[in-house]
Amino acid sequence: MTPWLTILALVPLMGSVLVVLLPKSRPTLAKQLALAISLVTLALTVVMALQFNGASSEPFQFVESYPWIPAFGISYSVGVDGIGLVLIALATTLVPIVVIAGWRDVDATSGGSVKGYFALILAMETLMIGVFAATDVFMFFVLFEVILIPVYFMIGRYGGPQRSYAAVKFLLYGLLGGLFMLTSMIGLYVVSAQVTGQGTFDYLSLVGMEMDPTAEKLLFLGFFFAFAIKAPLWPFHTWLPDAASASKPGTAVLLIGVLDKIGTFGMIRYCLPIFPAASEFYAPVVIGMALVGIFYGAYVALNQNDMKRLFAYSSMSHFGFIALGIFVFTTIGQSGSVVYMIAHGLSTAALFLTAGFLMQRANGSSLISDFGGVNKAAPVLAGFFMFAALSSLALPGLVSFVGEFMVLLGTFQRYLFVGGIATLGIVITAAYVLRLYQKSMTGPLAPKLVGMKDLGGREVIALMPIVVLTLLLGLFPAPILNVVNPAVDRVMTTIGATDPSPTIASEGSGK
Amino acid sequence: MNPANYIILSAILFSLGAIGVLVRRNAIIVFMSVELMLNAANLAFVAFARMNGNLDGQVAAFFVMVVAAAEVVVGLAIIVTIFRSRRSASIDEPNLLKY
Amino acid sequence: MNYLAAATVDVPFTLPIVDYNAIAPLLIILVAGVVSVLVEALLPRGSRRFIQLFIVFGALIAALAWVFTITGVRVVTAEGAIAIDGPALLMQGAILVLALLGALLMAERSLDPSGDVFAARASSLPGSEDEKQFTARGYLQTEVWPLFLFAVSGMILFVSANDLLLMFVALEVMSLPLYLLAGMARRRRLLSQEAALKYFLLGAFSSAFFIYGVALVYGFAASTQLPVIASVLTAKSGQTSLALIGMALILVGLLFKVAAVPFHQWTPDVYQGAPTAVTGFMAATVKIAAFGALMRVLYVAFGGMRWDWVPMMWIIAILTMLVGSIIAISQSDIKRMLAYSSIAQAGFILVGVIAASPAGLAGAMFYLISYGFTTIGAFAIISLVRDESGEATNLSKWAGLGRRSPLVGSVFALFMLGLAGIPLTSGFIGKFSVFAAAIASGDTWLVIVGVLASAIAAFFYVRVIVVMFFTEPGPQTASVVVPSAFTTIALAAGATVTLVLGILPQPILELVSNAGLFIR
Amino acid sequence: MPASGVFSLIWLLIALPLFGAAVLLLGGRRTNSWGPYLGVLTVVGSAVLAVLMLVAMMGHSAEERSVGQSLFTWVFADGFQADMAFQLDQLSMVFVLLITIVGSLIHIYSIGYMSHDADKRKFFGYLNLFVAAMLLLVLANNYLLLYVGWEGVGLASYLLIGFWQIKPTAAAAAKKAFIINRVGDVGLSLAIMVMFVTFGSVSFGDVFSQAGEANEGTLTAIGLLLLLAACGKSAQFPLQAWLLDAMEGPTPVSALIHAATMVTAGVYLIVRSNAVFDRAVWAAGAVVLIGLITIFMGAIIGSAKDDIKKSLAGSTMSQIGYMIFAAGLGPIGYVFAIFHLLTHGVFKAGLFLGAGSVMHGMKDNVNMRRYGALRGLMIITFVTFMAGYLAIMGIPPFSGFWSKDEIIHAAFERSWVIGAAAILGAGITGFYMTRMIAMTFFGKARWEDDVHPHESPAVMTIPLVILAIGSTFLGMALLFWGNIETWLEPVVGFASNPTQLSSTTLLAITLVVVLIGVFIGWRQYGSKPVPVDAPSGNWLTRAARRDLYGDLVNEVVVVRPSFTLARWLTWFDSSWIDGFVNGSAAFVGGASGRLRRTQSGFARSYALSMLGGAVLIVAALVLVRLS
Repeated sequence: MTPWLTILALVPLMGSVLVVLLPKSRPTLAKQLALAISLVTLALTVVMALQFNGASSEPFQFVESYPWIPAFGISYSVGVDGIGLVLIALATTLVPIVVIAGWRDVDATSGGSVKGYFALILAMETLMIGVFAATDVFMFFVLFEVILIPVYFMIGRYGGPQRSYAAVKFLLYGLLGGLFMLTSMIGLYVVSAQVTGQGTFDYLSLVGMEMDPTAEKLLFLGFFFAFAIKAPLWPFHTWLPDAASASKPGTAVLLIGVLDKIGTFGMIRYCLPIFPAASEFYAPVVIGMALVGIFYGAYVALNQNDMKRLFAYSSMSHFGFIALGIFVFTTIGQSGSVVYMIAHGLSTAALFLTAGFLMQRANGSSLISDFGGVNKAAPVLAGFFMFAALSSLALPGLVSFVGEFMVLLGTFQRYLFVGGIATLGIVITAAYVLRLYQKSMTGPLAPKLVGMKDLGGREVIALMPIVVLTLLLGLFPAPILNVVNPAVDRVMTTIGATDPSPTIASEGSGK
Repeated sequence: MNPANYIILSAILFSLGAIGVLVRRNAIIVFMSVELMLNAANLAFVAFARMNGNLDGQVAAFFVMVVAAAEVVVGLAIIVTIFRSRRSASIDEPNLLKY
Repeated sequence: MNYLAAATVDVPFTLPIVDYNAIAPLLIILVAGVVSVLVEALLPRGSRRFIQLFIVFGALIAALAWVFTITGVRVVTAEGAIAIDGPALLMQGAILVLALLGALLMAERSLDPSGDVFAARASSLPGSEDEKQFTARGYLQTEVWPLFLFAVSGMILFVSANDLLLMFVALEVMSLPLYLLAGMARRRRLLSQEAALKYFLLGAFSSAFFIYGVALVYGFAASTQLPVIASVLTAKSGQTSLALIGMALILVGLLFKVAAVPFHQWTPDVYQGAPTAVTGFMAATVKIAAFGALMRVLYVAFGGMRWDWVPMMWIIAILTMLVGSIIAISQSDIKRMLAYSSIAQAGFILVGVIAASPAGLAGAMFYLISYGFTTIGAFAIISLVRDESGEATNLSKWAGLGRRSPLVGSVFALFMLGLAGIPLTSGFIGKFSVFAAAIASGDTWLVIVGVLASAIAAFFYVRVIVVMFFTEPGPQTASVVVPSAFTTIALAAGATVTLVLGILPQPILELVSNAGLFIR
Repeated sequence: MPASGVFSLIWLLIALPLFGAAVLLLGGRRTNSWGPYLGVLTVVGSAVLAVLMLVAMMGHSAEERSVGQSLFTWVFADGFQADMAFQLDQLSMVFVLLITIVGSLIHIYSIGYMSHDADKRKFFGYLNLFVAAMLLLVLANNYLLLYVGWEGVGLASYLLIGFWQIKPTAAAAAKKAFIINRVGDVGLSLAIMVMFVTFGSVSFGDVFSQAGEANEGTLTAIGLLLLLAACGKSAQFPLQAWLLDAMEGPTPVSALIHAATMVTAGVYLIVRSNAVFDRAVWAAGAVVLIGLITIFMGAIIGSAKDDIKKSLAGSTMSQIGYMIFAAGLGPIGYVFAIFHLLTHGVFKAGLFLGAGSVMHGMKDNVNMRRYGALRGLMIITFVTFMAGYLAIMGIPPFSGFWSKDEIIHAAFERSWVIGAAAILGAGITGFYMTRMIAMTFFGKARWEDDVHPHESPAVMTIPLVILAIGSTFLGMALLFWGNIETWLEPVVGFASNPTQLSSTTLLAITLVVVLIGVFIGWRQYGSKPVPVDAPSGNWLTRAARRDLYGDLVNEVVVVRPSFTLARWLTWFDSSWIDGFVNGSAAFVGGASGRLRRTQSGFARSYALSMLGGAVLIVAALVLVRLS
């Protein structure tokens, strides 16, 4: 059997090392190498995904397991289910896009090391693949924490004026969450040692382990806290606007588009199956947080004058939807959440990258008030911006709609009123997204933008795949749903949740 | 005389030494206060040796004396050095390292 | 008369049984120390350095090799005064390896333009004519080597002392040379001397507590041997007040050495004032030695009184973690910051000590080893960053250093991340081990405090990275001196171990858990 | 019935304009020269295809006229499935014809109207996108897919209203339209969810066949939610405010989207869901009420506006009110709702395009007070406009007569009160349309000096002529030749009760009321000179000029509170939530600053703390032991 996941993770890692080893005087070569590596990784992902058997009854595929730190029952174990697979695919898709889009983001004159930036991106790719592929809780945690470091450097070294503050805030917030998760994880290990006699971090052994209910609740909290910070859910979100506004667009794409998904991924992969009773116990709280987040994020976004901060708050609102779908315990909701994760990754990428191109043309300003009338001066840019905005507001026909609707439907299925209220969120989403578009793209051309150029070939090439994927998956989401649905079914079986059945059908069967 | 009284005496000596360390400024005297504390320990060792009926305590006292002598060597060297550079043996004066 | 008679009575003298094989490493270092003194006294100045280095490295390597050959030995020897067991050997080995790295740092001569980081003659007045002459003549310091060797021998003895009295002796053998070494900096002599004075006075003060505690325990148990104390404690379980007070005073002495709050205040001053090479050596090895002794005393002698000392140690551990982490935040001198960091780290190790379980012991030892390598590496780098006035330890001079010297910056960043306990560094596995042990022993809340303290601590480690990488280098930015092979080797070793123990810790984890428990 | 023959090309109906849109929107400026023709061609292609399908459909018996085509499973999860599948039945068919044929005409007209615009390919791309989305809306065989078309047309409408984005008002109007439509979409979303939770499916077939088993409360909820959706899309009270602003868009857009097709989607939705409304009396009642309110709101607003397009927009609201109203009447009304929708689609398109033609000749001035006496200068426009005028008022035998008369008739079948209200509405229609005609084509010329009115080119007038012919004859054609009642009956059902009044009496009353309206309108604006500056008018006029305060209400009730909340939350976020985060950091930092002072540098103070620590340890140990 080919060790697909290991190969997949190693390729960008080696690429990262190679890029670092290049001489400083050859920045273009570094970029080209990074692009080539990321494309190879993408190709490998595609080949791997084609071999994935959606109908398999195995919980994980492409499984590899080697002892790593046997002293603590830790192993190097990887494997993917449908959820992990699509998230890996998202990561490996976005990396080359970010590389192309960020081709000129860093140059030697601005003091940043070009090869460093691209090496960090590749290193991140490795970690992202690993974190979605890990089937050992410890390994997951390690990658979960380590991934903070490259992002920290990417924000802190290559970011905007507030980068130090943002980077430190990001790192400390993430570490704090991680440390609580560490405590819980150790607790889990200790419990597993008491239950099975042999402490283990193996995911499949931990799932379904009998635990003392109180302990389970406490352990759940540790994990959830880390994920809630990462995702970020209200009220643990304030690092995100700062991080987003201080980052380069490419960094922000990887950070919000992929990295933050680790939080929601963690909830569905770890919180629910390992702590089913606690998840159920805390579900109302989480749903409340998610619901508040949906509206809170949207309303705050309505009042932002900084584009990147706006996107950050908008993401927070979207993460509310994702968490909502996960914690309503319906198949549709959870499948929807996973689709939403992909969709949000794509739409975030589109938003940040177009906004990034726009900002480059306005001397780096990201203030909405500095823009206006772009539509006339740069119709292609405005067109992509429009598309990104529509993707963000979940226009039917785009993949974000599939995710959002499934989440809402799944929620509604379980909790009528929660679903009903959450649905109202789509109005405010439209309000802030279109307000942004109106203020930045329409009307007379802003003085700062006089003489601006429209998007060039490279920029269009970077954005086009996102557009195509968003549309294609919106109209034909089967590639995602085919692999995600079985995985979600498994989660539902593990936690012992059943979907509510339609009233008519249930009455019919009752007769 | 009850050997326990020697223990009390040693405790008093020890306390005196400790207080001496706290209240005196001259490094030499501070150092001597520490020596007083060591000697309080010696007294306790000897008294306990008597009470316990074995010689270990007495041996210990000799060890402590030797150590104290070594400490004197090192301590005086340091104090003298600092006296040479500062022209003062006050331990409050070297106060560059703080916070 | 009686006395005379007694003297003439032929008391049968039994030769004490000494397992020379087991204590050979100690003897090697001690003998080397003595030889080193003789070299210093007899040989001409010019040839001393080479010979001293030969002796030092030869002795360290020989002792280390011997430690390797006697792994698995578990004996109590020298009439019950010395215990050679798994943990003792492990910690001896660790001390020896770290001492090797420390020696490498101290042997470095290409950093300071005048040739050495140590004062040509420690007793000479800073800035005096005397000193200038010495410098002009190119006299270089070699007295540090005998002191160094004696300190190492003290440490080796300290971790295997099975008798409180011997432990006291070891404590002094270890400490006295360090007091002197702390005062030998070539640059910033006043700071160095002040450090030495403070270290000495407070060290002496703490050892007075220690020995008085020993006296009280002796009064209780009629013996200073740890296993005997333990057995007497179980026998006389009703009336242990004397032992209790004695233990408290002994702990004061030991906690002083590990730099636990509230006995920590010497640490920042000494770490900052002492020559950086000495600080690195001391930070790494004294911690191991002191914790080794602390754990032996607590587990072997006072294991039966666990319920007495655990609550107290809880409070001390919490205070140590929090105070160390919090004060470090506002430090602007990097050596001082690392001193507070070492206080905080002591707190984390105490968490493992408090677990009082095999896992806790193993975790604490792993932590000590990983901390030792990381910290020695960090100080090695500090010794490289210099400006015209010597080492540039103020953080403001580190601005943009990582951009100017990416390699040095990255390695230092690695050390900082290691100390912060980021996964894939040894610091993380260390923290994980002690926290795991603590939770398994039911000390969950202690771990939660530890976690909070780690988060606070992360801030100042990370701040160094911010300064090095995220700020633009300016005119005040210090430059990085290219070191000779000595420092380079130490640095490489520190970095490698920090990384390897983070990624593949299994061999060392096996080592620490196979070391087993202290022999009783 | 599965699709075969020409019906296997149902997907192509949508794909053709979609392809056009894709080419035009992705092709960029280089398509500017030939793009508009491609846009026209694809829509005409769809229209031809639609006619072919009509012919094929007429060849089948009534029961076999509904054909379905399923492409693939679209969204699915355990227990949920929505297919990418189409259903072409009699109802869809008439819509497809309306959309493609009127769409084609408007495309052709736009070639002339937009000939000078630099971004015309974009315009045609959007129009094509609209046609595709609208076709998807009416062809979908399940509610979720319908939703795609539903928002798709909303998007196209948004893009087209804001087509001249350089005008801030246009951009604002576009945004407003989208957001208000989104409120309606919430209704549709929730309706779909209720359907799924109730029936376990969202396809038309499953929902309608099981509707009888659901309890009335559920059906009422679905009905009301669908009504909310319809209100949004069809600009019915209380979500009417966007339509008037939407007139910022180019006039062909107003004709196609904001008169003929998209705004009628709400009617389609309600009629399509007849199985639900038939069993939800309260929901149907609400539909009638909303329809009635809007009839009058629209009419009153239309009577007061001086902007010709806004006046027509008010009229559109009012006429759609009629359709909604009819749809709420149940089986007696569905057919006529659709009937009126079709005739209205044609004559209102004609009126809008006529208005566009006038504006084209008047340098894009929309103020009717600046028109006057144009009948001689724009003969074709005038004549075609008159056809629409007569049609909308319901003067026999123009097409509006037949459809409106049937609605009024049906209203009387339900109750004379709503019947009377419907007649009154028709009277006001007479008033405002006469006012429009009088101000535009009669009276004295009130043009500004630099305006030189002229007739539009043939490419614009030919569609006008075709639409005028439609306005004249379509009603008769559909009623007598097309048998619209029997055509639609298999889908929507049909029932009729005799009324108390004979149809002749009703007809007479209606005509009299309309003529009274015409008379008042003529007396006010035709026989007297029209002042160039509007007189202040009475309170009703003033209110109507301000859209009956619709914007004010929205502003006060929704917009301002939202922004206040947004500002407050932003403040809360930075001062409290982030304040807490930064505050804890500052707290630790402050603690650090204070704690480091304890490190005084004096060895003796260190010794004191050691001694204190020792004492405390001893004391603690002893205390623990004693306790």
